[in-house]
Amino acid sequence: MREIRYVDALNKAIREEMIRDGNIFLIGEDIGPLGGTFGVYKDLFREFGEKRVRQTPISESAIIGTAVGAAMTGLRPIAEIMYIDFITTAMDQVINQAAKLSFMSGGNVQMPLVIRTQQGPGTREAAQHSQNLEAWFVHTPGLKVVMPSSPYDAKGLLKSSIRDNSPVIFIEHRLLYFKKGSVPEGEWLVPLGEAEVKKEGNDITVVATSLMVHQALEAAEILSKEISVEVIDPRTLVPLDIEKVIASVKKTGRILILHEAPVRGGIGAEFVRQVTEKAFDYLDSPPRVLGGLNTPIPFSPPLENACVPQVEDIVGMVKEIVKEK
Amino acid sequence: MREIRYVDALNKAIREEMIRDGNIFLIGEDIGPLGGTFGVYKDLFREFGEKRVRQTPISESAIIGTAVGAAMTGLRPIAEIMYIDFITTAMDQVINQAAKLSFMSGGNVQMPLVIRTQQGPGTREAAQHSQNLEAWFVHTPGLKVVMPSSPYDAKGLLKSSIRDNSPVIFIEHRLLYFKKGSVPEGEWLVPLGEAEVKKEGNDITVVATSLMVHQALEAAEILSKEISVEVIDPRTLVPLDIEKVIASVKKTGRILILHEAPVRGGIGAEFVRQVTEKAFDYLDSPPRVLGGLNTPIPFSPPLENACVPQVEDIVGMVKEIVKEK
Amino acid sequence: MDINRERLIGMLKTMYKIRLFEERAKKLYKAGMMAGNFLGALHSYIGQEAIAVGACSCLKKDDYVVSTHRGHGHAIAKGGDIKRILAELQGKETGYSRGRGGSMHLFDLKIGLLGGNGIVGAGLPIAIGAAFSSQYKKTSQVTVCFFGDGAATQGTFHESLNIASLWKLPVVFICENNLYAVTTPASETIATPNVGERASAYGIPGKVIDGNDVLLVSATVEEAVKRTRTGKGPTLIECRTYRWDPHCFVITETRPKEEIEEWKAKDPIPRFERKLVEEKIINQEEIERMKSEVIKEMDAAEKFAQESPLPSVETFKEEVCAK
Amino acid sequence: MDINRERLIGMLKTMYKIRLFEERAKKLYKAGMMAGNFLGALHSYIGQEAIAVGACSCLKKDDYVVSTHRGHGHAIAKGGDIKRILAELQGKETGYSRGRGGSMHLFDLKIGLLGGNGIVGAGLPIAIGAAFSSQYKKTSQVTVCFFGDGAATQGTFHESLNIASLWKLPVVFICENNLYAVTTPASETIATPNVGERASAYGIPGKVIDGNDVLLVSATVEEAVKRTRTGKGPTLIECRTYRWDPHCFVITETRPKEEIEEWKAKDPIPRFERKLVEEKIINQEEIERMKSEVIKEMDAAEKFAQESPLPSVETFKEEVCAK
Ligand SMILES: Cc1ncc(C[n+]2csc(CCOP(=O)(O)OP(=O)(O)O)c2C)c(N)n1
Ligand SMILES: Cc1ncc(C[n+]2csc(CCOP(=O)(O)OP(=O)(O)O)c2C)c(N)n1
Ligand SMILES: [Mg+2]
Ligand SMILES: [Mg+2]
Repeated sequence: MREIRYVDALNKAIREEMIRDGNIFLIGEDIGPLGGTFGVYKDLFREFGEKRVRQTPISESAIIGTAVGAAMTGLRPIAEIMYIDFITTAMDQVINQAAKLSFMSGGNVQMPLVIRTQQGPGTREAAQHSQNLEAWFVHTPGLKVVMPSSPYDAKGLLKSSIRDNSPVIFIEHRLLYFKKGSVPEGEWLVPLGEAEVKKEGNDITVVATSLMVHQALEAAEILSKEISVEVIDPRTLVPLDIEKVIASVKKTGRILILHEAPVRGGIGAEFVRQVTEKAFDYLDSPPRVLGGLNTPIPFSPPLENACVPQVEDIVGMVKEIVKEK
Repeated sequence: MREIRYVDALNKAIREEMIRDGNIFLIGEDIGPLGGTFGVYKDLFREFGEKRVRQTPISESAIIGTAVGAAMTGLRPIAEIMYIDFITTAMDQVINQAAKLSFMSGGNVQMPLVIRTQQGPGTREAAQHSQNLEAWFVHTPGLKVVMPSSPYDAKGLLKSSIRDNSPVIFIEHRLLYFKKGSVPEGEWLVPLGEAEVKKEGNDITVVATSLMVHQALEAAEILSKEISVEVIDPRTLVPLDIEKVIASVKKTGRILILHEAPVRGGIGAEFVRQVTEKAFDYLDSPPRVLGGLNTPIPFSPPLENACVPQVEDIVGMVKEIVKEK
Repeated sequence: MDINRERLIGMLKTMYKIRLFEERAKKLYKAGMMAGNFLGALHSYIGQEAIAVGACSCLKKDDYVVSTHRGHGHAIAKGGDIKRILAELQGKETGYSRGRGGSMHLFDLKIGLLGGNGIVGAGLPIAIGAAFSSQYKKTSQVTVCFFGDGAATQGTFHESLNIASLWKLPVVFICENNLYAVTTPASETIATPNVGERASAYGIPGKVIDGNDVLLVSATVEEAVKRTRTGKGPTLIECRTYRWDPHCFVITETRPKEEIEEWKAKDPIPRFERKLVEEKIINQEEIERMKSEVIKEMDAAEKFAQESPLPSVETFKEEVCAK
Repeated sequence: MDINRERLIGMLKTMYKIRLFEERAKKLYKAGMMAGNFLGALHSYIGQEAIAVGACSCLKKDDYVVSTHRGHGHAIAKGGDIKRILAELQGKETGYSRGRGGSMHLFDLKIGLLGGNGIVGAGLPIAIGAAFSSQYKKTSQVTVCFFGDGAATQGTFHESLNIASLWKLPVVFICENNLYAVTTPASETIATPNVGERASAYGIPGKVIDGNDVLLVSATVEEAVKRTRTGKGPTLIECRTYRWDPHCFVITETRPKEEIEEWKAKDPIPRFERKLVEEKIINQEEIERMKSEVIKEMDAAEKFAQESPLPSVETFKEEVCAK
C-alpha cells in the first residue's frame, strides 16, 4: 500500500468529500493560496475557488458562528481553528451554539459541522500555542470528539466526521502532520466510535490517542522482551468505544492511560472512572494516568520536554505498574 | 450565632475587603445601582461609587481583560461574570491570559484576580443558562477553583480568594443565594485547600460541593437509620485537599462523588482517579460518580429535573453501592 | 402610503397579536403557570412591536430571522404559531422546541425562524452564516438579524458586520435600541450617541430611526432588503424604542417612572391605528373585530398549551442514552 | 524639528538596535541556535522599526506598553535589555521570562513592558486594564497598545476601543498595518480602506499615517499621549508599514516580489538618517561609531545568551509541584 503523510491524508479526505458534496465548504484563516498554515488545504483554493474555500479575517467567533448559521440552513461547513488554543476566542459559538442548538430546537435544526484544529506541545511555541484541550469538549454534551493518530485514521475519520450530522471537533496533532503511513486507494471510512487495538499484548493495557499512540508503541517495543503491552487507540473520545478497553483490561488486569494534557481533570481520569466502574474486579493494580504536568507549557526545550510524557517515562511507568502486587 | 443568607455573606466579605484594601475594585454588568442581578453587590455602588464599582457594557472579554491588565499593574480586581455560561465569550482572557501570564512572564507579573460567577441548573432557564463548568477550570493550570456551599464558607473563602495572589475562579450557585446559615461576626478566613467533613459517617464517603452538599446531607439524613454516610465538601477544587478524602475512604471503603455537571469528563472522574491511585487497597467497591446526564440542560421542568441528581437518586445510589460485595 | 391595504391591516393585527400574547404570557407567568417562572426567563416585547412587525412585513416566508432572548415578537411577526410558542413557554412537548428550548429558543425552520439566543450578541455571527448559505446556494433569501443595544458592544457585532460587508452578504442588521441592557443605560455602554452610525466603520449604510413608527421601520427595512437581495450587501438599522416592562419579571425596575410613562405615550399601536383610521384603511368596528379575533386565537392557544402534555421523561432519557 | 538632538540620535540608535537585533536573531535561528526553531515562532520586526521607536520615544519609563507576537521591536524601543531578550529567545534562565515565555512573551514590569501575546487581539483589553489602573491610582501613566491589522478584526478591538472611549482611559492604540496578517491581505479582512477611520465609531480621534516616517510617528503619538495624559481619552493611530520578512520563518512567502522590493526602498532607517545628516544633527562618522557600538552590544548579548544556563528541570518540577 502506498505511504502518505498525515497532512496529505487529510487533504485527500477533504478533496474527495468536496467533490462528492457541493454543500461542503471550508472556512478559516490563511486557507486560501497558502493552503492553511500546515498545508492541509494545499491546492484546494485553486481547485474549488473562493466560493468553497473561504479565507477569513482573524475573527474566530465569526468563523464558527458563520459555520453554525450555514450548517443550520443546509450547508456542511468545515471550519478551521489554526491552533486549538485560539478556540478560546470562539468558545461561545462552539459550546453554547454549535453543540446545543440542535437539541435546544427540539431537533428543528441540524448541525452538520466539522471544526478542524490541531494541538499539542513540542514545537517550542509556549503556553498559548501548546495546549491539549480535548477534555473540555469531551465534557460538552452535543459534540463529537475525534483524535486520529495515523494517516489512515485521519483520512477515514475525517470523511466520517464530514458526513456526520452532529457537530464534530476534529483534533489533529502538529507533530503528526509529516509522519507517513499506509493509506489504501478508493472509497472507505473509519466509523466514529470504534477503538482500534494498535498492538496486542497480555500484561497491561495502554490507552492512548493522537501522538501518544506512537510513544506508546515505541515504549511497547522497548519493553517487548519483558512485558507484553496492549496498545489501544480509542480514535474518537466521543462516541467512546469503552467496550474494547474494558475487554482488554479484563484480559490484562492493568491499565495505563496516556495523554499530553495535564493529568488533573484530563480524559485519563474519565477512563479510570469507567474502567473501575465496569471492571473493578478484574483490576490487579490501580489504573494509572500518565499525562502532562500541572503547568502551562514553558517555552524552553528542556522544560517543555519535562512537561509531557516521553517514551522513557512511559517505559518507567509501565514497569512500575506491572511490578505492583 | 446569627443566620444570614449566602448572598449577604458574599456581600459582607466584599465590603469588608474593600474597606481594608483600596486597590480592590469590582467590574461587571449591572453591578451599579441594581447591585448585581442577584444582589451580591447590594448597596456597594452607593458606598464606594463608580470608581470602585465599575459597571460595564456587555463585553465579557473586555471585562476579564481589563481585570487582567489591572491585576498586572497593581490593582486587585473582582470581575463578575453574570452566569458561568457567558464566560465562554471571554475564555481566551481567562485561560490564556489570567491563568498563564504570571507563569509566562517568569514571575515578572502577578495576577491577584478573582472571577466571581454562579452556575447550575434548576431555574428553568435552559441550556445556555444552566451549565456547570468547573471541570474546565480544574483542568487549567494556573487557576484556583472555589465552590462554597454555605454562607460561612462563602464569606470565608471569598475573603481568602481576594487576598490570594493567583487568579481564582469563584463559583457560586444560584439556588444557594437565599439559603441561610450561621456566620460569626468579626474577622476570620476559610483557607483555600482545606476540605471539610460536613457530616461524619462510617459506611461510605460522599464527596460533594456547592448545592450538592445540601442534597448529600439530606440523603444522609434519610439514610441515617440504615447507612452511616460521611459527607465531605472539598470547598476548593484547586487546590484540592485530597488527603481528607483519602483518609475518609480508608475508613469507609466506599466513595460516591456527586456533581450536577455531566458525569462524562466531570470532576467526579478526577476524584476517582486520585482515590484509586492512592487508596486502591482500601476500596470495598468501585468508586462511583453520580452526576448530570450527558445532555444540554432542557427547559421543561420534568426534563430538567431528570438531568441532575435529586435527593432520591443519591439515596438510591448510596444503597446500591453499600450493598455491593 | 404605498403599501397595500391587506398588508397594512395584517401589520396592525400582528402588532395586536404580539401585544396580547405578551400580556397573556405575563398573566400566566404571574399566576405561576409558566414552566420558567422560578427565575423568570420571560422577556416581554411590549412597546417594541413596531420593529418586529415593520421588519418582518418586508420578508418572504423563506427569508431568515435571527432572534434574541426577547424573541416572542420576532417569532409571531415572522408567522409563528402562537399555540406552539405558548406551549414552548410552558415546557410542553407540543412547543416549537418540544419543551427543550423555552422562551428564549423558538425555532421554526419552515418559516425561516433560526432561533432566539440566550447569549447576548451570539446571533450576529449565526446570521452571517445563514446569509452566507443563501449567497452560496444563490437563492435570493435575505436574513434579518435582530439584536439589542446591549449586544452592540459585544465583539461579535464587530466581527460580523465586518465580514458581512466584505462578503456583501444578504443580511439586514436591526438594532432594537430600547435604551437599556437590563438596568444599564445605553449611554453608559455605547461610546457614540448612536449605534447606527457605526455602520460607516464597515463601509455599509447605517440608519437611525424611530422604532415606534411601524411604517418608517417597514419602509427603511424594505429598502435595505431590496438592496441586499440584489447583491449590494448589508445595512445596519438602529430603531430607537423602549420596553414597557422590566428586563424580565424578576429584575427590579430601576428606570425613572416618568421616562416609562413618556414612552408609553408613544405606544406604536394606537399611533399606527390612528393613521390607518385617518386614511380610511380600517374603521373602528373592524378594529374591534380584529381584536376579538386575536383574543379568540389567544384563548385557543392557552387552551392548547394547557392541555398539551409535558415531554416524557422516559423518552427523553432514552434519547440521551442513545447518543 | 522640535525634538531635541539627544532624543533624535537616541531614536536612530534604537532603530539600528532593532534592525541589527532582528538580523542577529534570524541568523542564529537559521543556524539552529534558537530554542524555538522547530516551528519558528520568530516574528521579525524588520521594516517596522519607525513605529516602535517613534511611539516609545514619547513615553516615560513607567508608562506601559502592551506588545504583540511581533514584539522584539517594542521591547527594545521601551528600553529592554537585549541581553535578556536574546537569552529569552534561546530559552535561557537569564531571559526576561526565565525561558518560560520565549519570543512572543517578553515582560519587564520595571520598564512598563506588559508582555507580548500569542493570541492576536488579546492585548487590547489588557491595555485597557493597565490604563484603568493608572486612572484609578491617579498616576499620570499612559499605556500604548500595539496591534496589527489582523488584530483589528477581532472582537476585542471593538470592546476595548468602546470602553476606552467611554471611560476616557489614558491609552493610545497603535495599529501597525503592515498590509498582511500571515498571508491574508488587509484588503480582504478590513471592510474599510483604513483602520484609523474606525475611530469615529467610538467617538475618538483617529489618524492614518505613514508608519515608516519615524518623526511623523513620534509627532502623532506625542500629541495623543499629551491628550490622554490630561484626561481627554484615547486616540487610534494607524501606521501604514510593511514587514520585510515572511510572517515567520516557516511560513512560505506569498507576497509579490515587486511589492516587497518597493517597500524595502522605503526603508525607515536611511530615510531618517538622511534627514538627520541633512539637518546636521549627526554626521557619517558618528553614525558609523553608533553602528559599531550597537554591533558590540549585540556581540555581548549573543555571548551572554550563549553562556547563560538553561533553566533547571529539577527546580522547575519542584515549582510546579509546590502549586
Ligand atoms: C454574553 C451575555 N452576557 C450577559 C447576558 C445577560 N443578559 C441577558 S439579556 C441582557 C441585556 C441585553 O440587552 P439588550 O441587548 O439591549 O437587549 P434587551 O434586553 O434590551 O432587549 C443581559 C446583560 C447574556 N445573556 N449573555
Ligand atoms: C486568536 C488568534 N488567531 C490566529 C492566530 C495565528 N496568527 C498569529 S499572528 C497572525 C497574524 C497577525 O496579523 P497582524 O495582527 O496583522 O500582525 P502581523 O503578524 O502582521 O504583525 C495570526 C493569524 C493567533 N495567534 N491568535
Ligand atoms: Mg436593550
Ligand atoms: Mg499585519
